[in-house]
Amino acid sequence: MSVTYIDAIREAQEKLLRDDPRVFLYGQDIATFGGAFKATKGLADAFPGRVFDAPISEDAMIGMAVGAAIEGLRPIVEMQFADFSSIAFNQIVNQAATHYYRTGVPIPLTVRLPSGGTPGSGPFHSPSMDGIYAQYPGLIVLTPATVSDAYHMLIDGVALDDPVIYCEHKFLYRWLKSKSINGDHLPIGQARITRPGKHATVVAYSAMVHEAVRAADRLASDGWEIEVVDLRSVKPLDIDTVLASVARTGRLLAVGEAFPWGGVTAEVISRVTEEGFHLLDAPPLRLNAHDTPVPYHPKLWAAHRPTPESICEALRKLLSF
Amino acid sequence: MSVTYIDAIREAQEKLLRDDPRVFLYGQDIATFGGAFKATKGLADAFPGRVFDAPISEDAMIGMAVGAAIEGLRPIVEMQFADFSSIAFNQIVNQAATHYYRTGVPIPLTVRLPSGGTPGSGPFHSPSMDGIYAQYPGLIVLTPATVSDAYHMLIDGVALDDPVIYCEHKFLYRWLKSKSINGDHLPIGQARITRPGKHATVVAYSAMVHEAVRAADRLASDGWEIEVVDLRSVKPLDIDTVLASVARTGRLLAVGEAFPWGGVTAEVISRVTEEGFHLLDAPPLRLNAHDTPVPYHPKLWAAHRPTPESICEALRKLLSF
Amino acid sequence: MPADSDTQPFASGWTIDRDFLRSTFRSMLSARILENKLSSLYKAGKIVGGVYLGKGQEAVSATLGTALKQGTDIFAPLIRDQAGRTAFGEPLIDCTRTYLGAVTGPMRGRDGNIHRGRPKDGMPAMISHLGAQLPLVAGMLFARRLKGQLPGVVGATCVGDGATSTGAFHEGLNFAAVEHLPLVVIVANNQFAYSTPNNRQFACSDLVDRARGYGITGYSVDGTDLLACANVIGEAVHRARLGAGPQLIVANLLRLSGHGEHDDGSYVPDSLRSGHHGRDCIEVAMRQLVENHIATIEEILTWQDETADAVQRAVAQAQQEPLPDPYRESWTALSTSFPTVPNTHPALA
Amino acid sequence: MPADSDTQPFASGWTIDRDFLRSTFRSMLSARILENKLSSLYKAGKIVGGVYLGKGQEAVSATLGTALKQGTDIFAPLIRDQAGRTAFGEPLIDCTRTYLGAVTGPMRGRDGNIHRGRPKDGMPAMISHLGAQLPLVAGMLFARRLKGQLPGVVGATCVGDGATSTGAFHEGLNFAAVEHLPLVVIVANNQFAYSTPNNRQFACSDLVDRARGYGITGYSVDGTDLLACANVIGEAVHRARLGAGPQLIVANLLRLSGHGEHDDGSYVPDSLRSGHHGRDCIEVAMRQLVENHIATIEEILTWQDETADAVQRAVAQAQQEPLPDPYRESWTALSTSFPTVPNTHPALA
Ligand SMILES: Cc1ncc(C[n+]2csc(CCOP(=O)(O)OP(=O)(O)O)c2C)c(N)n1
Ligand SMILES: Cc1ncc(C[n+]2csc(CCOP(=O)(O)OP(=O)(O)O)c2C)c(N)n1
Ligand SMILES: [Mg+2]
Ligand SMILES: [Mg+2]
Repeated sequence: MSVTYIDAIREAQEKLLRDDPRVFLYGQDIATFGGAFKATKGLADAFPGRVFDAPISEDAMIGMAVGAAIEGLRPIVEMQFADFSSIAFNQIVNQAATHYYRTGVPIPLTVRLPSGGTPGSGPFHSPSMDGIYAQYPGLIVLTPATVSDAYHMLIDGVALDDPVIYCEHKFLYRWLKSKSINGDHLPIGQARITRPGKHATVVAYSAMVHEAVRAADRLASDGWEIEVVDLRSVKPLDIDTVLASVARTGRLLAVGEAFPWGGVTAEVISRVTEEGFHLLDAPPLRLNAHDTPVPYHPKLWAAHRPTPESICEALRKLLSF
Repeated sequence: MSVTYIDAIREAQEKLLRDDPRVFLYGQDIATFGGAFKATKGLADAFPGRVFDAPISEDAMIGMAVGAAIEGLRPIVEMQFADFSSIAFNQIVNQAATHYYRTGVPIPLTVRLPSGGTPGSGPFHSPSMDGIYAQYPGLIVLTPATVSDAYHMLIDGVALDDPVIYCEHKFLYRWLKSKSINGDHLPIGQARITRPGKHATVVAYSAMVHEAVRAADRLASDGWEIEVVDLRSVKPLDIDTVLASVARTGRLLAVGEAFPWGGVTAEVISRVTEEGFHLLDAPPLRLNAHDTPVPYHPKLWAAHRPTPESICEALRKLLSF
Repeated sequence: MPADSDTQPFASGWTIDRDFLRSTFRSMLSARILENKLSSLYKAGKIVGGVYLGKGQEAVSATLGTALKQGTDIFAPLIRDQAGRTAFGEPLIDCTRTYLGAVTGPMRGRDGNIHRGRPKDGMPAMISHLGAQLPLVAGMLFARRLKGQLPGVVGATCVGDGATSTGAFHEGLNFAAVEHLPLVVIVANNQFAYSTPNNRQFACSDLVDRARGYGITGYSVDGTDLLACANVIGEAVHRARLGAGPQLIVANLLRLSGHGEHDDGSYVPDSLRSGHHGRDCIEVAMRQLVENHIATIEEILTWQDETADAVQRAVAQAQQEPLPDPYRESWTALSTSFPTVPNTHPALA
Repeated sequence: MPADSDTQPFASGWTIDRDFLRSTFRSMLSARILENKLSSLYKAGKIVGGVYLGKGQEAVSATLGTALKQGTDIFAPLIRDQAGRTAFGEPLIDCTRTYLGAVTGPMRGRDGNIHRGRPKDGMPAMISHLGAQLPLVAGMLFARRLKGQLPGVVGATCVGDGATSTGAFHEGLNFAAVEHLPLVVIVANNQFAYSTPNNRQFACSDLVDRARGYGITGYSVDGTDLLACANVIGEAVHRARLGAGPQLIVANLLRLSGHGEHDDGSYVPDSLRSGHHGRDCIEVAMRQLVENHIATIEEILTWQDETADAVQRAVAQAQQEPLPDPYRESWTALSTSFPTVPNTHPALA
């Protein structure tokens, strides 16, 4: 018996619906159909009147969920793909994110964003919007990389009183399997040392954690011990764990699947250089996707984002300083 | 006779309409009324059939402008306030920005964003969205800080074949005056050394350039010579000029008015640490706005963004390493 | 969750009584006097940012506010709804504190002017983005249904003619229609959106023609006529309360001020100002009240004095109160506080 | 810039001729055969991502494509418009190259499947976000007007029932109405948006009821009936060309496939499938052509063979062609290239 990442997301929602009467699910095709990725399969049947199909109105979907959150409910809204949240952008960044600061009334809304690339998904079904939403005050941005995190962080995220952007990686949906849904259950806001090491630190999140681990495995045969830190949440960002790791390794590579300007890797590096400059034995490096839309063709797609090869290459450069 | 920053924007549009029959202006209340900030005053009269009032439909405004750009025209779209572009977000980042990569047909569209805070403008009429748009491949993001740049960069931006996000700072509109509209006319993509110095480099853009210069002036009385670099465009980012400055000063402070997570200051610092680590004699520092919506009250607003005082404080810290 | 009845219009049994009209009129008067004061404060430089008035729109707004029940219903006011706010029960002091930025106000200086509310008391605080409150109110109603608290509840919001062009308006209204929610939307068609006239905003002959496309009931009303407003808006609210689904009311009138107090509204042609839409609804209402023996001139003058006093007091009080202090400001946009985390390195664990 | 005539419907003088129907039908047939092939390729794992078919919608789509003039008009196809694309003149090879990701195709492997187009030839390449092409086509028409090239031009796009719920649809159609642009919008109401039925999408009795709210002409048509489509869609295009402003056509039909080829569409009830909407428009059209002596069975069989050949060739050719090579990819999203700048330090200048 194994559990996939998408199973974990489904299980978490099932548990939330079971345990918390304030929770309801809202999204396109999520009721009878169970969602484009089947993340809500069977839940409409199991929880009548708690799972609703939405019209193709992303802006209204979030607007309505903010209203429901004001009323004390805990909506979980599924965007069919992360990109479609661009249509709900105003409601997310201006309505939901500012509400607590302005009125003192928090908005316990969770937006599920099926994120990241898969072969053949193309420019509009692949981007990672973590670094966009994290720029806005008032949002929490979660980026689970493991089956257990997918489960626990969704449950913990829904329990938070603030709006949560839950970035679930589509590539991990069925590819990532685990024996059990229960891993070490860290709190939101805490990074994880996924793989201990001593020669360099790779900070990654979401699907890139697995590519980083692969790269680290390869370099291990050359005797390099690479530490991989999984950020888990990109806002809040657990810079302490990153700094502690850099303190041990003296070298930092930040890897992300998002576009290369700004974003998580820039935030990590500028925080580390500001707070831990003296810890660095070499220039901190960054590796992101190319600065183009995510291409459709699998060959282009595979080269658009960081790969174990390109991570190894960056690490070798880092280690050679 | 003096020219204000908003005069320069108006003059630039007048010149563009005069010289290039492909240019037209589109936006809410920009025709007879001349725009909420009067950036298009008199232009509808002077150029009949070239300046149009739009319905309150930001998404359609950009969608239509992309269509017009496909047809070879050069629309300049005024958003009434930068924040309202959140409603056009999909058309900007998914339609306009991806078009050239996908189809080979460039989109010479300019979106004017009245950006940044002024006292009493509050959460929805103050944000700076430069760091949001710069994350997207396919967009050029300009942030003029001077009267002459406001003029030349709008003209040069409209001449580019790619979509340009032109961030004009509302605080500078009438506050910033210049003897002449013609300053040194640098090309887009090149930063400017606004104030030469040798002890530290402050990288800033838009309204923050002036706050940085003020801070530098104050520290001058203590004998510190602070170099101020005005990025002018945040994408492309002229890291060479920044590196050359850091090579001379050994110290870097990046200042921005946007929210503190990610954004321009993070991009600058991570590019400098990656490419010029050895140039740094001290940890590079960052100064941004607070991580909350931009507050309404002038007292809160003034403290929300970097000030000459907070820049001085950061510089003293930087110089003390 | 009770099934709502069908969307067909029906005789709702709505009637207006004396008290309704008297109360509505008092709110109209109160708004006018308060807003005149706000305008002076703005012109004297005591209010920073902007001041946005509802002059000429008081009959529409106050009728809606009076027809709604504070404590039960939801009212999301927009730019020109001072009268509706007062009628719904918002204390004057919330307004003056917010405009003056007092830290004691509901927005604590963090947001200003018309961007105020008390969401937990059924009055959401508008964001600037037009149309955005529509789905939000619909969502509040949706939540009430899920909580089993919908029967007898109405949610309402106002927008302008310009706001009907937003995608948010469309998506929100369509959502409310699909869910058959008791949402009342008033479009105050004051002929202009800022400076933009109706003919650059829409091409239908009457915005009420939109109702059918959503499968909801639509009404037109003369927004300068209190009795007409009381009839039509009252009826619409009543029907929504009885389960007839979303109601769209288009009120025709004119803004008797600039867009904000920085604007002289000189783009409004004199012919419009001197025409029917340009009537001052307060004068019309006063005449209606007196002629129909609902109130006497003397009573009205007393109300006027009482309100003027109340406004003075609300301004004076707010002006004495503390302003926000950046050094005491928490500078956090989250209600959650994340503890700094312990070192998690396995080797150190 | 010529003033367009008013929005009133008028007798446009549109008549269908034999050639129109024959040509439309050939495009329908071609689309069906091509799409069957695409489906097999997908199921065989030769196409990555997804395959989205227009089965059951060919009459509507092809009629529109035939009524438009390539080289003059604008056509922005959506998900289910293979037939319209072919009718408008898109070569089969553009389709197969794009689905197979060949670098020779119009999207050069950078985008795939239905996200293809040749914007400079009047066929914009759709983005995924539903509704987004509406304002874009309107903008192309707006530009034609500014260039003095609008008279006689039509711009058209198709959307589904689900896409009518988007803000983009509303804003785009309203803009086109305000500008009185010759925009033809077909809503292919195939009863479902992915799995979501009409009653979760809108509450009006017929989507055509929306037309009046925009002040534009609306039509309903049986989308399974080629003759009806030719009449109504032809008329609408013709009227738009003559200056009657935006035209909204709601075509009622059923999607005869899943949402994409990964989906079996099992949520569509049998009663719908076996009802009138479930008729296969190709069978209906074939009968109509034969019964009205517009084409013979023999001709149709020949067309079928010719198309099957053409499809085979287009697939075979695309399969032989080079795929994109990440090492040759330019990896730039801008057409501008910014030179690296010289050092600008004043001390060094
Ligand atoms: C989405 C959006 N775009 C632009 C604006 C700027 N703006 C504020 S009020 C206004 C005019 C509103 O007109 P209308 O809806 O008719 O209301 P009125 O002011 O006439 O009451 C505009 C354009 C805004 N607030 N929201
Ligand atoms: C704005 C937006 N939201 C969600 C989607 C995901 N999506 C793709 S097709 C589809 C259903 C479309 O339904 P409809 O408009 O009726 O067209 P049909 O597929 O039935 O032809 C959805 C929800 C999208 N493409 N765009
Ligand atoms: Mg108005
Ligand atoms: Mg459909």
